[in-house]
Amino acid sequence: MTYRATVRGERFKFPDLRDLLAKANEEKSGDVLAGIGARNERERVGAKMALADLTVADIMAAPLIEDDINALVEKRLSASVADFSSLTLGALREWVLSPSFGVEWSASYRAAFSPEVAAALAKLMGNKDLVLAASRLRTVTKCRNTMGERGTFGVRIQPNHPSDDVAGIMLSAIDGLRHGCGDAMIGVNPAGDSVATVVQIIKGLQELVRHLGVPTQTCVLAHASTQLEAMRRGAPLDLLFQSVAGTEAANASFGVSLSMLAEGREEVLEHHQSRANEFIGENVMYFETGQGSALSADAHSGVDQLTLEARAQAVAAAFHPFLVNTVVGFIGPEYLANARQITRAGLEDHFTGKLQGLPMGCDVCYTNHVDADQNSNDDLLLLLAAAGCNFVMGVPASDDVMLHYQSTSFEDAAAVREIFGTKPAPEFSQWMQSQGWWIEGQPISGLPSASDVALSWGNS
Amino acid sequence: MTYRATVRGERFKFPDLRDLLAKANEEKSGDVLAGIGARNERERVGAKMALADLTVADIMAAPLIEDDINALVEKRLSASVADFSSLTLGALREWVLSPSFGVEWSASYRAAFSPEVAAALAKLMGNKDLVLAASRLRTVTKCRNTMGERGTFGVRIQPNHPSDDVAGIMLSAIDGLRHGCGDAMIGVNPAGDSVATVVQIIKGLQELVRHLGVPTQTCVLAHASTQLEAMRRGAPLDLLFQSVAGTEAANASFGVSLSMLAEGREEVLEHHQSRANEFIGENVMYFETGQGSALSADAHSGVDQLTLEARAQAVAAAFHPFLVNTVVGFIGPEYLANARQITRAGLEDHFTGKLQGLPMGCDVCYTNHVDADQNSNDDLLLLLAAAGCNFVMGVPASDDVMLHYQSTSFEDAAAVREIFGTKPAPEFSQWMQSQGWWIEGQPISGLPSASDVALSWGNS
Amino acid sequence: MNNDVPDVSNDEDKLRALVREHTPARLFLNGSPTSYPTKTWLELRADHAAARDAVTSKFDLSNEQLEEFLQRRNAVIVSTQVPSDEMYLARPDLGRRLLTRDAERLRTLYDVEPPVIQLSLAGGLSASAAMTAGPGLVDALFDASLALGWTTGPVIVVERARVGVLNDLGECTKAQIVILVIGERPGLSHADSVSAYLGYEPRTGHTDANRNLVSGINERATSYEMAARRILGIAQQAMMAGQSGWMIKETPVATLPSSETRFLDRPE
Amino acid sequence: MNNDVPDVSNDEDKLRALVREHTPARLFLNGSPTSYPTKTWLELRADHAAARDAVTSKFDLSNEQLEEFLQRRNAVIVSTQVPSDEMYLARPDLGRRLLTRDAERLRTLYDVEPPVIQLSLAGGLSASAAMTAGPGLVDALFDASLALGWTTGPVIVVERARVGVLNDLGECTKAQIVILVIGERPGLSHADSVSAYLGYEPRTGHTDANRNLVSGINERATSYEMAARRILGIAQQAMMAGQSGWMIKETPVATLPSSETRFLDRPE
Ligand code: B12
Ligand code: B12
Repeated sequence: MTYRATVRGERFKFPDLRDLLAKANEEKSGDVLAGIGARNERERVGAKMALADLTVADIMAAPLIEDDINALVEKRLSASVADFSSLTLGALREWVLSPSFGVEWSASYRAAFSPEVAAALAKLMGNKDLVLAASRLRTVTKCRNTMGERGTFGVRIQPNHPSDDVAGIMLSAIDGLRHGCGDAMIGVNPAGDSVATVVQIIKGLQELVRHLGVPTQTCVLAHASTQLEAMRRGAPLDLLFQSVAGTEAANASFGVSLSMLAEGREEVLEHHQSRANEFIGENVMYFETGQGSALSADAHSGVDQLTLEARAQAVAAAFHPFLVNTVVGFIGPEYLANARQITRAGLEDHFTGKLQGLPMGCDVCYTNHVDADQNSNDDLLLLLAAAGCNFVMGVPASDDVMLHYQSTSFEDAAAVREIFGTKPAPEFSQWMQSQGWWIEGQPISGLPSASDVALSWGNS
Repeated sequence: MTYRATVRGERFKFPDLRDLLAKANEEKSGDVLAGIGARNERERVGAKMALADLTVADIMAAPLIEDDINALVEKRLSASVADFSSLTLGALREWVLSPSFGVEWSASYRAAFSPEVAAALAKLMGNKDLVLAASRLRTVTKCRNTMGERGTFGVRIQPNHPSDDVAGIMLSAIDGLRHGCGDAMIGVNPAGDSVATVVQIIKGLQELVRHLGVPTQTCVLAHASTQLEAMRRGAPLDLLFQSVAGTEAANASFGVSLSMLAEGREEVLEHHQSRANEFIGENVMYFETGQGSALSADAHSGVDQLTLEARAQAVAAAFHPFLVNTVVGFIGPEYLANARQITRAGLEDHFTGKLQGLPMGCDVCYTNHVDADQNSNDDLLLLLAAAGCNFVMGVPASDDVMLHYQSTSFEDAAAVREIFGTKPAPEFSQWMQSQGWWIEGQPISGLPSASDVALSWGNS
Repeated sequence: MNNDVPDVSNDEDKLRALVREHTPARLFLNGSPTSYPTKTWLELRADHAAARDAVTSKFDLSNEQLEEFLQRRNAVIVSTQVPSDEMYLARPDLGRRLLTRDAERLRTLYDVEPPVIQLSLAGGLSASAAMTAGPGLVDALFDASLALGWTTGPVIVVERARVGVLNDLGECTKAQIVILVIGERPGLSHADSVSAYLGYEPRTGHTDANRNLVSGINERATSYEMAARRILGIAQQAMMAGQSGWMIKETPVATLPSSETRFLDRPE
Repeated sequence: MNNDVPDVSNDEDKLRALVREHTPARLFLNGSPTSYPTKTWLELRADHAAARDAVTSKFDLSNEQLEEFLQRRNAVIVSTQVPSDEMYLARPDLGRRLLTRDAERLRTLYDVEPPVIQLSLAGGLSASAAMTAGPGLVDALFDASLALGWTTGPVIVVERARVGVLNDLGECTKAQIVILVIGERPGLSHADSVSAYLGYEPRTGHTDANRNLVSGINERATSYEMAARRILGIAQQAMMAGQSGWMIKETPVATLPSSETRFLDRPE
C-alpha cells in the first residue's frame, strides 16, 4: 500500500509502511546508512503527516518483520484491554499527551502498546512531549529492593576494570557507594568471558554487599550463557543480564533466543528460592538495548532503528525485568552521528520503553569517535531526570576504563538528585541513613581510610 | 603579560588576558568571527588550565576595556564584603560548586562577583555544573507582584503583532492568561517606534490587566526614550525596558547610556508614586541581553562574547531590575552557530547572571537561519527550568509573528510547571484560583466564547 | 469579575473569526493545556522546513520580474566584500562594506550632484522577500519622493549586504537620506517581509543609533504606498532635525491605522 | 557493621597507592560530592581532546616500525570496500567486505594449502593502537602457533576493516582459524588497546555469534606472550568443538591472573 502527503504543495509518496515509518523518524545516521532515512525535512514532515492519519489498526494489520518477536507482542497485547485500534495515531498522540493519560495507563493500558505504535507515537512528538508524557508514567519493580517509585532516582554503579582485577572493581564500587550510588545495582561488565572470572567477580560483589549490608542487587554482564554457567558453579546470581536487539536475527547474532531467555529466567528464579529471604520480588532480569544494534548486525530488515529499539524493548517486556537500560550513545557515529541525535534517541527510547511498561533507565553516554562531549551528556542526563528515568549509570569520573566510552559519574548522579530533589530506592535510602556515611544525604567530607576500604570487602 | 599552559606535552601561549579568556571560552561562532576563538580543543583546554591558575586579583588587576561599565562594577564590588581576591579561579570554582555556597552567597556574596570573574568561572564548568550552581541561587524581586521565589517559574506573555493591532495583541494575551502565563509580565515588542503606538498599547494592556484584576506588570519594549515619552504623555508605565550590551560603545549604538538609564529609572519611580497602591516593590526595570550584540555592533574590543554578556548583566545589576532576560538564540548563526552553542550560551548566561545577583530569565529561542529546531529549544527550556530560571517567554505556538523567530509557547511553559512541580508567582497563583478559569492549576477545557474574550479588554 | 470568566463555548467559529481578523498568531489551539494538537504540531514542523528553505533562497538578478524592475529603474548593481552566498551568514562584518572597486564606481557616478534621496535594495536574510516586496516598495518610494520634489539617484542594488552598508552608500553617494530596503529574516508564518532602514547623511562610524526603520512591510499587511509614506515621513523629520536615529520618533500622522491591517489565511 | 564505616582519614597516600595498584579508574576524587575538583575536570577535558585525536590517527603503512614488521612478516596488504579514511566511520557495511580484486588476490595466493592459523591486522577504531600493539601481538601469536606446530599464512593487513571482515578472510584463505588483531575504540584514559577477534572457518553469513575475542590488549596491561597464549587457547577449544562463538567459554587455565595486572600513572 502506498501512502501520500502534500506539504505546502509538494507531493510525497511512501511505497510501504516500513518506508513511511523510516521517513517519519527524526534524523539518525543509522537510518541514512541503511538507505531508508528521509531525504530532507520536507519529506520527513510529509511522512509524519501521513503517519498521523493512519489508524492503530492500519499499523497492526501487516507486521513489519515476520519473526518470533511478533508472536511475543501479540500474546502481550491480547492479554490487555486495548480498544483504541480505530484511533488515528494523531488522535492517539493527543490522548497520550493529555493530563489524565498517566492514570488510565497505570490502570489498564500498560500492556496495550505494540512497539510499532509506541515508536510511531514518538515520531509525532517533540522532545518536550517525550519528556512530559514519560514523566507521567512510573513502573515499579522489586528484586532485593524497590526501584522506580515516584521521587526516586536510581544509579547503577558500573565499576568496570580492563582486566577484571577484583580489588580494582571493589575500590570503584566503594567509591560509588560513598556517593549514594548503587541502589539500582552494582553491575560489572567483565573484560573476559571465562566462567571462572565471572564466578570470581560475582562472589566478590556479593561479599561486599553482604559485608556492608547494602540492600541492592549485583550483576556481571557476561553473555547470559556464561552467567548461567557461573550460577551453576555456585555463584550467587541476583540478576541475569543480556543485551537484546529488535529482530530475531540480531538476537541470534548475539547468541541468544527467546527460549534461552525464558529458560534462563526460570533457572534464576529457582536459584532464588534457595536464597528466599534475600529477595522481595520476582523481577530478576536486566536487559540492555540501544538504537543501531540490529543494523550493526546487518539484521534490520529495512526497518528504522527507533522501531527496532521499541521491538527490543518488547522482548525485554516479556520477561518482567527489574531494570532495562538503553545504552544510548554506546556504539558510535554510524548509528547516532552527534549529540543532537543521541539526545533525541535517549528521550525516544525512554518514552517508548515506559509506554510499554518497562522500568526504563538510560546509560547516558558517548564514544570518543562521535561528535558529542560531556556537556551534551550532561544535557541528556538532566532531561532524562526530568522525564522520570528510573536510573542512570555511575561510572568513576564518567570514564569507563574497559568499555572505552564516557557515561555519567557518581558526582553527576548525586547532582541530579539534589537538583530534582529525588532519592535512592527506599531500602537503600534507609541503609544510607543507618550507615553514618552520610549526613543529611551528603557523604561525610574527606576520604575513607585505606584500611577501612580494604576491610569493606573483607580483604585486610 | 603572557600566559602559558602545557597539554600532554604540547605548549600553548596566550599573549594577554583578553586572549586567554577568549581561548578558554567554549566554542562560539561569534568568537571565531571576531578572530579570537581557540583554534582547536587542545588549545581551548590549555587556556582553561592557565585560567584556573590565575587568582581573582590577577583578573581584576587590569580592566579588559576602559569604559563606563568598569566604574559601575567597581562601585558595586567595593560595597560588598568580597575577600577572595587571593583565591585562584580553580579554587573559587570549587567553592562556588560546593553545597554550602548558595547560603553564603545569599548572605554576603551576591554583589561580590565581577562580570569577568563570573564569566571566567563559567568557562571552568560543565553544563551540569552551570545548572547545579545556578539552582542554588535565587533572586527575588517585586514590582506589582513577587518573582523568583523557590518553587515558582514565571512566564512573560509576548503577544507581539506585525502591525501593532491592539485587538490582536489582546487576543494573544488572553490566550496566554488562559494557560496560566503572564505572571512575569505581559510584554509587547511594538513593530513601530511611534510614541502614539506605544501609548496605545500600554493603555490597552493596562485595561486588560485592570479589567481582569491580574496581579502582573505590563511593558512595551520600544526604545527606552520612546517609553519615557509615552509615560510623559499619560501612559501608565509599569516597567521600563531597554536592551543593553557589554560595552559603552555597543550601548551607544543602541542609543543608550548609563546616565539615561539612571534618569529613566528615577522618572519611572516618581511616576509610580502617583499610582502607589499598585506596587509592592521598587524593581521597575526590565533588561534584555544576549551574546553577540556587542560584536554585531562592531563594539567588542576583542573581548569574547561570554565576558561581554556578563558585563551587560553588570549594567543591568546597577539598576535593581525586576527581570533580566537573555534572549539567547535571537540574533543568528554568526554569533551562536547551532543548537549546541545556543544551549551552552543559555546555561552560561543564566549562571553568570544569577551569580551577579540578577533575577535571570531566558528567552529560549532560535531563528530560522540557525542550525537548531524546536527539539533543541525544548531541551534548553527544560535545562533552564532545572537550573531554577526565574522566567521564560510564552509566545503563541512559539512563533513570534513580528520578530520572526521561535521561542517557547504557553503550552511549553505549562508543561514545564507540571514536570517540575513549580507554580506562577504567588499573587498570580492566588488570582488564578479566584478566577475559576483553572481547576487544580489546569485551565478548564474548551474555549472561551468570543464575546467573553472581547469583554475581557472592555471591547464588546 | 466572575461574569467575565470565559465559558465552554459553542461559538468557536466566532472566536476563530475574531482571531483571524486581528492577528496571524496561532491562538486558542484547544489541545491539551501542555502540548499542541497533532495538527498544529505538524504545521509548525512544515513551516519550519519551509522557513529554512527561504533562508537559502538566492537573490536572483536574472529573475524575470526583478530584471524588468532593474532595467526600468536603471539600477546600479554593486556588491559587498562577502565573497560568496555561502559566507553571507558567517561574515556580517564584510556585509557592511562595499567592494572597493564598487565603491569607486559609485563615487564616480555620483560625483556631479548628490541626490536628496538615495534608494537601495538588498536581499538580506530573505532574498525571496526582497524579490517579492522590494520592487513594489522601491517604486512607491520613488514615486512619493518625486511627488515631494526630492531628487533621487538610480536605484542601487547591493548583493550580500547588511544594514551597516548604509555608511558606505552614504559616503559614496553623498545623498542626504539613504534608504535601504532589505529582506527581514524569515518567520515561521511567512517569509516575505522587508524593512526599510534609513540614515541621514550616513558616514563611516555611524551606528544603528543613527538609523531609523520601518519593518514588516509586505503586501498582505499594508500597501506599498502607505509604507512609503511612513518612511518618507521619517526622512522628512530627519531632514528637519539634521540627524536620524533613536531621537527621531515616527509621528502618529504617518502611522498605519490598525484598521488597514489584513491577514490572509495561511496556505494549508 | 559500624566499625567498617570509613572515617575521615590521614592516610590518603595509602588509599591512593591502593587505588593506583589496582585500577586505572579515577577514584576518591575528594571534591564536592556533586562536582569534580577543578584539576580532574580539566584532566578529563584534556583527555577527551587527545582521544578525539586518536580516532583520526591514520593507519600509516610507511611508518618505520610498521614497515619493518610488514617486511619481516612478508605481509599481504589488502583493503575493504570503504573508499576513503574519511568514510570509514560512516560505512561499517563496506568495512566488512574485501575489495573484489583483493579477495581474488588472496584466493589465488592461498589456493595451494590453507594454513591452520591465519593472522591478520587492522587499524579499526584506533590506528595508533594497532600500530603500537599490533606488531608485538602478531609476532607473539606467530611464535606461539609455530611452537604448537600450526601452520600460518603470511600476515594479512586489512585497511579500513571492521570485525566482520573475518568472513571474507575465511572464504579467501580457507584457514581453519582466522585471527584479526584490530584497534579498539580509544578510551579517555588510554587509546592503545587492541582486541583479537577469532573465527573458526569463518564464512559468509557468520555473525558475532560465531566469533570469540580477547580484548584490552596493550603492553601496560599484559605481555603479548600471555595474550597470545589466551587467544590460542580459545583457538584450541574451537578446533576441538569444530566451531567458535558464544558457546565456547575461555577456560580458566588460559586466564590472565590478576596479579599480572600493572598500571602506569597516566601521563600528566
Ligand atoms: C561496541 C561493543 C559492542 C556493541 C557492538 C556493536 C558495534 N557495531 O560495535 C554491542 C552493544 C552490540 C555489543 C554487544 C555485546 N558485547 Co560487546 N563490546 C563492544 C566494545 C565496547 C567495543 C568494541 C570495539 O571497539 N570493536 C572494534 C571495532 C573495529 O569493531 P567493529 O567491527 O566496529 O564492531 C564489531 C565488534 O565490536 C563486535 N563485538 C562487539 N562486542 C562483541 C562481543 C563478542 C563476544 C563478539 C564475538 C563480537 C563483539 O561486534 C561489532 C559488529 O561486528 C567492546 C569492549 C572493548 N574494549 O573492545 C565490548 C566487548 C567486545 N563486548 C563484549 C560482550 C560480552 C558483548 C555481549 C556478548 C554482551 C551480552 N551479554 O550480550 C554482546 C553481544 C555480542 C555479540 N555476540 O554480538 C565483551 C566481550 C568479552 C569477551 N572477551 O568475550 C567486550 C570485550 C566488553 C564487555 N565485557 O562488554 N558490544
Ligand atoms: C535582530 C534584531 C535586533 C538585534 C540586532 C543585532 C543583529 N545583528 O541583528 C538586537 C537584539 C541587537 C536588536 C536590538 C534592538 N532592536 Co531590534 N530587531 C531585530 C529584528 C528581530 C530582525 C532584524 C533583521 O532581520 N534585520 C535584517 C538584517 C539583514 O540586518 P543586519 O544588518 O543583519 O542586522 C542589523 C539590523 O538588525 C539592525 N537593527 C536591529 N534592530 C534595530 C533597531 C533599530 C532601531 C535600528 C536602527 C537598527 C536595528 O541592527 C543590526 C546590526 O546593524 C527586528 C524585527 C524585524 N522583523 O525585522 C527588530 C527591530 C528592528 N528592532 C527593534 C528595536 C526597537 C530594537 C531596540 C531599539 C530595542 C531597545 N529598546 O533597545 C534595540 C536597539 C537597536 C539599535 N539601535 O541598535 C524594532 C524597531 C522598531 C522601529 N520601527 O524602530 C524591530 C522592528 C522589532 C522590535 N520591536 O523589537 N534588534
